Amino acid sequence: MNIRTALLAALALASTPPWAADKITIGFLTTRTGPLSGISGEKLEGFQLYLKTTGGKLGRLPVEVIVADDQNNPDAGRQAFERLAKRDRVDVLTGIMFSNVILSVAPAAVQSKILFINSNVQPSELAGERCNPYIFNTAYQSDDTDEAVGRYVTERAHKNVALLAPNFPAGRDHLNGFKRAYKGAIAVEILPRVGQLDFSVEIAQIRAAKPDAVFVFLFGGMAVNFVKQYAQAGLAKEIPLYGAASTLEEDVLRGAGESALGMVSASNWNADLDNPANKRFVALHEKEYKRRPSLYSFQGWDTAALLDAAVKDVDGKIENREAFRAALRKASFSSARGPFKFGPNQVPIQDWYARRVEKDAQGQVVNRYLHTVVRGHADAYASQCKM
Amino acid sequence: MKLGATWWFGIVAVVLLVLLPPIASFTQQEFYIGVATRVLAYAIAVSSLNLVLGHGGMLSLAQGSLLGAGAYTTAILTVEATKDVTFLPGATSAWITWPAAMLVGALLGLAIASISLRTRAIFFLMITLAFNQMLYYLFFSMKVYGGDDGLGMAARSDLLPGLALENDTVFFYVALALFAIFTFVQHRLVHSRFGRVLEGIRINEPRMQALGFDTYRYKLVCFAIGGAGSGLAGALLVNKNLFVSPGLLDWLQSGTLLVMTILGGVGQLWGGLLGAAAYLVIEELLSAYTQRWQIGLGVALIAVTLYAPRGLGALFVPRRP
Amino acid sequence: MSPVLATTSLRKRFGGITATDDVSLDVAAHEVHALIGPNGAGKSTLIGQLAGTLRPDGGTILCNGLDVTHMPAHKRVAHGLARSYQITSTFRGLTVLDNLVLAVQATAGSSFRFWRPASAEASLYDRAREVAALVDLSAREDVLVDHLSHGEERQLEVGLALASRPRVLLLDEPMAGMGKEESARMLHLIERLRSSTTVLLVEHDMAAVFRLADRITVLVYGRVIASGKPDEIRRDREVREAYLGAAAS
Amino acid sequence: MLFLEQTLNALQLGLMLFLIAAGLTLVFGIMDLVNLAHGSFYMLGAYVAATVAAKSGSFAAAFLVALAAAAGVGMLVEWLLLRRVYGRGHLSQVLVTFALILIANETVRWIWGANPIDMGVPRSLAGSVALAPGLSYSEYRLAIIVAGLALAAALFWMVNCTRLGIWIRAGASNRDMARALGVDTSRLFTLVFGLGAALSAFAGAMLGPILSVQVGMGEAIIILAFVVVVIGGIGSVRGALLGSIVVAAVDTYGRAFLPSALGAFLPLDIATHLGPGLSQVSIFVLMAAILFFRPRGLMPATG
Repeated sequence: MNIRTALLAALALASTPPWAADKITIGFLTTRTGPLSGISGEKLEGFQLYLKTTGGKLGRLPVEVIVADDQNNPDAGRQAFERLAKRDRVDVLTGIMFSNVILSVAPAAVQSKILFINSNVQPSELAGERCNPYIFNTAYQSDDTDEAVGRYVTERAHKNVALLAPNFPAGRDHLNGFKRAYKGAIAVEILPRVGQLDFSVEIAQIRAAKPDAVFVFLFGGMAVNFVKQYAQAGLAKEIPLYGAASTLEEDVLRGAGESALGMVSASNWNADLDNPANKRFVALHEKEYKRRPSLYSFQGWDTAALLDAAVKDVDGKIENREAFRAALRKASFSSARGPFKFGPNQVPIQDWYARRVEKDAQGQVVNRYLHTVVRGHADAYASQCKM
Repeated sequence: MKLGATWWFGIVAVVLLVLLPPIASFTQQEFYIGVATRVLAYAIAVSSLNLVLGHGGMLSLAQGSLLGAGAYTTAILTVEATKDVTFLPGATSAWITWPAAMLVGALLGLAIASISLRTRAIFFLMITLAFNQMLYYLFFSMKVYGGDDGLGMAARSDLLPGLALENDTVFFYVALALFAIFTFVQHRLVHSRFGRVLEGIRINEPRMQALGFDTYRYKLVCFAIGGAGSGLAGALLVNKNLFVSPGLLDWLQSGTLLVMTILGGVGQLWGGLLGAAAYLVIEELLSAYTQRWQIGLGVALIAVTLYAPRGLGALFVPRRP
Repeated sequence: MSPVLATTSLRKRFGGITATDDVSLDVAAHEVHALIGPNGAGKSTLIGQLAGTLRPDGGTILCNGLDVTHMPAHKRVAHGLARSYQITSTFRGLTVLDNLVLAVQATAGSSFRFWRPASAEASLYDRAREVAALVDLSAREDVLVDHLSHGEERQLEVGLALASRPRVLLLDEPMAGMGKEESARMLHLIERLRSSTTVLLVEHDMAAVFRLADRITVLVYGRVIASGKPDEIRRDREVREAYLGAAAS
Repeated sequence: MLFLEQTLNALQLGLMLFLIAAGLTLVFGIMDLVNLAHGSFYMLGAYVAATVAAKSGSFAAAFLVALAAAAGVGMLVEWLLLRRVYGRGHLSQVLVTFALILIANETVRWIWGANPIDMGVPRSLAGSVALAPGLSYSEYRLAIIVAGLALAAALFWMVNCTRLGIWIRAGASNRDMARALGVDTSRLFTLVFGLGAALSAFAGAMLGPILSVQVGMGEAIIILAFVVVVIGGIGSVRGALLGSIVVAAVDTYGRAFLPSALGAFLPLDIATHLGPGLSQVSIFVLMAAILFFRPRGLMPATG
């Protein structure tokens, strides 16, 4: 569907006058090649699922989604964005998965006055001093998930925790996020190589440090590798494992299977949250795609819902950027995650939920909601933003 | 001097490129000016690899790291200039940061080659891969310059008071001018005494040593010149995107540059432009239409290898005398 | 007059085999000194050590009084030492003239020149044509090396060595694989070299050796068993026994 | 105790690397072919084994099907495509095999989808066994070590004591001479390439349960395999074994003990920051050093 519309857009564009807000064009820049293209594909599915419910409209405006591939590479991502901005003249940009592409594209989006709704993790720079009226976030600031887990681990009275995150600057930021909320001692801090395959060495170090709990920030293939190997080393029963949202998300559960049972993580959304918006979303998703939604498809869905409400508020007149931005800030829509409003830096203030990996009635490995760890949580960098 | 096919092809290519911006802005497709600028930047990098591989006979996987190092040099100097307290003398003028990028590329090239040249053929490929990854991890773990999240630049380097690089068309013509100069220098180089010695070394290195040439030093200088070219390409790329990330130094990037060089035609003067243009245009066109574009790219590369063994460059130019 | 090239107790072993066993040899100026011996006597190994492609295990090599024993191959050319190869080693894909220009370029100033096209330097081409004439290849200057006959390529082989005006020329079996008429031409060429340079000639063609050589050294199993004028060598019993047999009687 | 466990880990990584490197060095040595796409057979092996194991439930069947599939695809690719680039030198081979990586990744994504798929550990080997007081080591990893050793022994037996082995060693040391002596090199090449693919697939199937079976998993391990082949010396299986043990040891001990070792004389936070960084480049520093002193690897098979 979206390939054909991409062709139509290119042709129609050359002829129409520069400005007639009879439709809203969304640039969906995401990673479509390489190992992590799976989860970015789910984000697009969530977004398109919402459009199905509104008959392909946001507010009263028909929607046109143009998909581009950033190949998880800032250089290629920048060029794909320029195609969306200059040739396809998109009104809104969303969908980017990785922080290095986000940081490469965000300044260009601001410059060309395109509203950038980052539906994935918000790097600390964009939440802090380089925040901007044109940049919104519908997910969370990268360290929030670790902070929530830190709070929950302290609640559970763990005294001596081992930490593990990949050896890159963002990895250490996540560990600092955990340390902000965790009050106990750190048994050991291990920084494996990014893209590492075998964690037997690190698992042996954890066993030797004899912690009473382990906190891990990993994602994608690395998370699958670690969870599998941790369970096989027989540690899963002895030392409880806590992870960030992405470490135990749906894609990792599908890859790791039963090895993830009993592991706990904290997220701003879970499939079994019982609020009407979420129930409708999960039901529609399972009917359409025959599988449970993941955090990434939820992020796509919620971003579409936000846009729908904002376009309704300005009654379709999106060419008035200020009014459209104000409508977005108001965020008058019921999010599937529960209570939701924007902080001063346009990063969500929301509740965080602890969840454990268990087998559901049909024997499927799922995340089950435990309880709400914190309500109305704002990210730690909001104060640095002078918007 | 009778203009050989190489020159005719060159003139046609340059004329087409000169006319591109006016055509693009007329049809409201300014986007393709940006694409062409990126092709020119890559063409310079591929031409310098062409010098190292085509004339120096050195199959290197280190070009990505040299290109990335040049980009980082320009970005760091520009960022340092905006900071008030700094130990590094910052500069935003292109007349300082771009030559600095070339110098860093040349020096790193010299350092890598001085050790790698002890090995031959496929071992040389692997040892340059090793150095490439060392540089990659160096920039990857430099938290102060953004580490893996990359480093942004506030604005493009300033060139001349009247000439603002912010304007994409101006930046395109600057890139085109640099590419033309680089190609002319490469042409002179290949036909100079130094170029002749390189060719002799590529054909029969032991005999060249018996004739009295210290072949090690010639290959070293050739690799350094290649490094300088890659550094310049890096400076252009970081200016175009106002952003650089360690991903630019990864070995897959070096691999892509190697593929472009082979695609364009090893040892062909216009191989760099052809290889870069072919690869990037295929990538741009195919990725717009199908998510499976990499299969198309793979099939195209195999087709070129089987049916145009000496690369695209050779299709226009008869075999060299 | 001090020898142009002299080795004192040169030794080289490959594992168990002693390829060069305590060889002391000297070559006087403008002399054609032939080095003969059966296959596997260590002639090529000796040439390799003189040219610098092999590192001797012991002993010294003096060239015009300068110790070049451990000097890298490319530096020896500057000190007047040049060599040709037993197996032809030229630059395929280039013309005869370009081959010779490359050789001339090695000793005509630095080649770290990046701007001026080499084709514009007339001096290089003049010298190259001079060498082409020396080795009777003037008529074949613009022919690609790939299209030369075996004999002509051997002549080019010698030409490449001559390009640097060497004081000592090491010729490794220049007549190898040549027909009657081509050998005669090569023999005549070496005779003409006598005036300008000193030649250490390794050759199997006994007729040529006895025609050309001022002195002959015989190498067997890496050791020098005899060295002297051609007639002395012809009559030397030990040499005849070990090597010449019927040919010398 | 920790040292013993890390040594087992090193041995396990070493053997897996050996399986991949052995195939690579044979193809490299005998056919003088730079095969960047060797990792794709590793990926294929993991995917096929995961699918068959999920459907049939039996791991033995999964392995056999994986090996057969990889060998089959390998021979087909060699026969159809690679045969035409032998004489062309490494440039064209780099281009063709780079293209094969692109095609293999996309095809696997087309068939199995983009997300990692799960390959559980066989029920019988799921637990961990107490090797020594306080040291419980995963049964499956022990199985990997045993299988790796068994296959290494079989490979050595085949290379050293069978007719095919003589052909292979002849091809490795001097290809033209082997051809002159009547070795039907075209059939040998196809066979060797199929064998290399099967070995790589076997490693993929073995590691499937502990690693993430995902698109592009081949590229991560292929660099390590090339490092092993180059350190060990091209064309020599013995060199590949030595190389894989050396690389695995440096990588494992570097990751395990370097941070704490640095901690001894560096302030703690710099050590935890520097240690992993250094261990990250340790393999590449090792390869550069070895190549500096032995430009043709530790045990080149002449050739």
